[in-house]
Amino acid sequence: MSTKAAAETLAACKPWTREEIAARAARDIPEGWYVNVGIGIPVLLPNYIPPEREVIIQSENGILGMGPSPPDDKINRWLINASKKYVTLVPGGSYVHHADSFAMIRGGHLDLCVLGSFQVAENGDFANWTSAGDDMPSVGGAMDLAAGAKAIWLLMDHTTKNGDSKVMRRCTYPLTAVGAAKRVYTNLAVLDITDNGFAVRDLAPGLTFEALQDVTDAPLHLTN
Amino acid sequence: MSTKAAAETLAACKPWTREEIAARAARDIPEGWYVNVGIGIPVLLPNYIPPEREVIIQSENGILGMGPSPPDDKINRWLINASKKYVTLVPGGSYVHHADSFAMIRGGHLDLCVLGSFQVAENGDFANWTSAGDDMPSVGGAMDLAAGAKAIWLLMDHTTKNGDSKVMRRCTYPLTAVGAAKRVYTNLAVLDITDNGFAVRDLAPGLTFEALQDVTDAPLHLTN
Amino acid sequence: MINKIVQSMAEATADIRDNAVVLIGGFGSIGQPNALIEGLIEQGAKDLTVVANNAGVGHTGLARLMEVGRVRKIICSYPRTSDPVVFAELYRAGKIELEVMPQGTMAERMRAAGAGIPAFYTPTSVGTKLAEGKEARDFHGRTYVLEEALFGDVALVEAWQADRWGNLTYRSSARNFYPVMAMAAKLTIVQAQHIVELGALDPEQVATPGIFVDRVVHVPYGEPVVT
Amino acid sequence: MINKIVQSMAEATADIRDNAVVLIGGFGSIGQPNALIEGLIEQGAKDLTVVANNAGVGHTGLARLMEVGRVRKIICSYPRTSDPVVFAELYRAGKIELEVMPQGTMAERMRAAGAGIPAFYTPTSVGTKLAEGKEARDFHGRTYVLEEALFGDVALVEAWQADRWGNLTYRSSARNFYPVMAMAAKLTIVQAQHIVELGALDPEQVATPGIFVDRVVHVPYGEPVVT
Repeated sequence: MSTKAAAETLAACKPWTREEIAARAARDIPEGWYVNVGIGIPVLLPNYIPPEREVIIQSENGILGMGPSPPDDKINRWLINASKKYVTLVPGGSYVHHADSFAMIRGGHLDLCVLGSFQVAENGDFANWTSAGDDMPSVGGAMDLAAGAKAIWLLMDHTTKNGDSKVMRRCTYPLTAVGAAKRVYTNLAVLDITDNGFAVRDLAPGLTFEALQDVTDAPLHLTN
Repeated sequence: MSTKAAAETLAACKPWTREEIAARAARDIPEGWYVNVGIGIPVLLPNYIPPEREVIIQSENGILGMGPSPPDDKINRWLINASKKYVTLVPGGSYVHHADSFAMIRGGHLDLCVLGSFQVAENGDFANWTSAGDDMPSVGGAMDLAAGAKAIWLLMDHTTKNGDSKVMRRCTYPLTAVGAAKRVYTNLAVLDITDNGFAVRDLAPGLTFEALQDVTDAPLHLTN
Repeated sequence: MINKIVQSMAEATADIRDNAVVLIGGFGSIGQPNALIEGLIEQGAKDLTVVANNAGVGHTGLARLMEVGRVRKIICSYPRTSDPVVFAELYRAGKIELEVMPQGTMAERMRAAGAGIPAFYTPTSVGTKLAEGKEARDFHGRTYVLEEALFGDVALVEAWQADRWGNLTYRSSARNFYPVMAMAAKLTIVQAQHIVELGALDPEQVATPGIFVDRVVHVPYGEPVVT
Repeated sequence: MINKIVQSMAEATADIRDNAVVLIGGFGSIGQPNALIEGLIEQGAKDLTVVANNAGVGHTGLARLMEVGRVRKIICSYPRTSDPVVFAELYRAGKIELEVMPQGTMAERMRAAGAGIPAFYTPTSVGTKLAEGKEARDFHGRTYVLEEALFGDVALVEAWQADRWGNLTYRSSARNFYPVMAMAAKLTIVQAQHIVELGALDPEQVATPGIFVDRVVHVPYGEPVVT
């Protein structure tokens, strides 16, 4: 892997945008799931859930049934999401305090948590809270979500700006959780994490399996 | 101690009735205290708190700010106390669920819990949930209350129907809690539990210290 | 569209298996899910372990479930209620097991189950018969016992209002164990006095959010009768 | 008559001592008890340990408390907010200590403190840097770490409505940590937008019962500004 290889791979295909990654993941969420979305690309996800499909979004600061951003003239100034942005509550939504909110999370009641990540490994480990040189590590609710949700999906770029793979044999950054991630949506591919490691579910338009492997640290497999 | 001694002592004085025991204890509760009252004599206590004195009664089934029994035509059929009797909620009262109710109790937020008891010992141990031959031991919330409230007062008869002392050197029944009781109101006396054991605060009308000692298993002291 | 409201008691009680741990709320006669219990009797599951505060009153509800022989064991804080005749008879005949547990410990163990806490320490019962055999440990000079999470396979809930997402409110002291039982069970089944439109419940006042609820059946039985 | 409502900020913040552990709720800019923090600055207590989700934003509230040199240590889940300039500067200059803790663990540790639970096990952080040095234990085949109760000497609370018994409601996501912080502190001080008559709050909707509240001061500051 190198900056050059990565650049060539990216040039040869049409990588998904952040919005397309979020939309791709949103499409895979069944009706009725309770889902927490983290900061980064995941925060875009609720915008892409088909309006006829009811998916209930949780925000760890005590909101169950979070709706989209309000128009400027309809802001409730006491209602923000985990990214500190104004949001709305959908009909059927409710408020709880922080300990009850994390009881939902830790207690395994969320069907899914969608997080951003710095790195993910073929054993499901992932690292999204602090890098080696970070002097102000900020974990927020990521470790609770990672330990508690029934499934963790990661939405992230496939490589760093330098072309280094973020899809690894083993994470090099401090872990958020051990063996927790189940699926990864990157700008280049959709990967399942199986007992045999990463299995490719989908490729960005124009991308080949081999070109994806060229920019990926971990060995990739084809889905059966 | 014997049935005869007890009978003589009781005949020589004017023992307090259950209502008088409850009233005597009620008089000693300062304004602003949060108080749980158990089944038995304690359930009478709220009736004797002076109306101008605000004392907030908790019931472990999720009521904070419990009021007296309602008149027959004003019963809320969803509102009962721990003794399963209809009660009311006072203005300023509120409802919580059982885990939150026992969080109040176990977390040390109640100033006082007033319980009935089979036996109490000079080290503050007491036994109020099951006797030796009881095949259906029923603890309810007594152990949580005993472990959690800032103070435990016991309202009880001084002797059994057979004249045996219930105010003991050591309890013989299975304990509810170790060293928890702080004060005892019986039909014969008011006793503080101190580092030196029972100290007599008050005697029933006509009763002497010596006559009380005659029907009491534990050694008694005079208060300073 | 998410719709947790089912139209029959058979749908409501489907999938409850023999040997299930069934959490049944209510305190005294208030908030007893008697219609669901009747449904469970009809459904037929047996060898049940029931977690409830009391061991049934009279011959209805939980008492009836025991009377028809479906309960192998009861875990409760206070079996000795005003009229536990069914339980007392079965228990003295050796036909039902009893485990007595402090009421607050019972509530907290279910809250722990729902909150992903496998075990916690509590001061309740230290130095008593009920702490015998339990692991004890000191923190900051006081002794506590270890208690594990108490899970249910099923919770039977009686609520005041419910919507199609399973959001619930309760009424007065009928709230009791329900919010924690709904969290602690794999399958939470609700009988509700009132079914309301989605959005009709005040979001500040939902006592059990729908995330903890699987099925709701409309049972407008009216007022409870204290027995 | 019980009356927890005090008439001045000086009364509200009396008795807060140097070295106190101060619990400050709010999440982002929502529900920050900024008037109480100003009162605390005026009051003068120093060498404080603050427990809060974030490490202050801009130059107001908690950031201001740090800026004037009253905070020795901050325990939080997410110091890296949009504008943690005050904290960042102090921290990089070695003038303030930082302890980072998972958000749910922080909330649960305070709930435990309020609920008389000295310690509990949690799956959060197992196998990570934040579990280093923590006691680990397996239950039913999964590993958990032991976390102890987190007590406060003082909690500073921002509420929507309050009555003279200290019953509180919050508004939308401004509820956040407050109900557990109010339970976890020895002294709970509230600034409330609205003071209402006793009995005016719906008993089904009180989010913090007055038993957890010591003092209330009326601060009708209007709407929060997100920074």
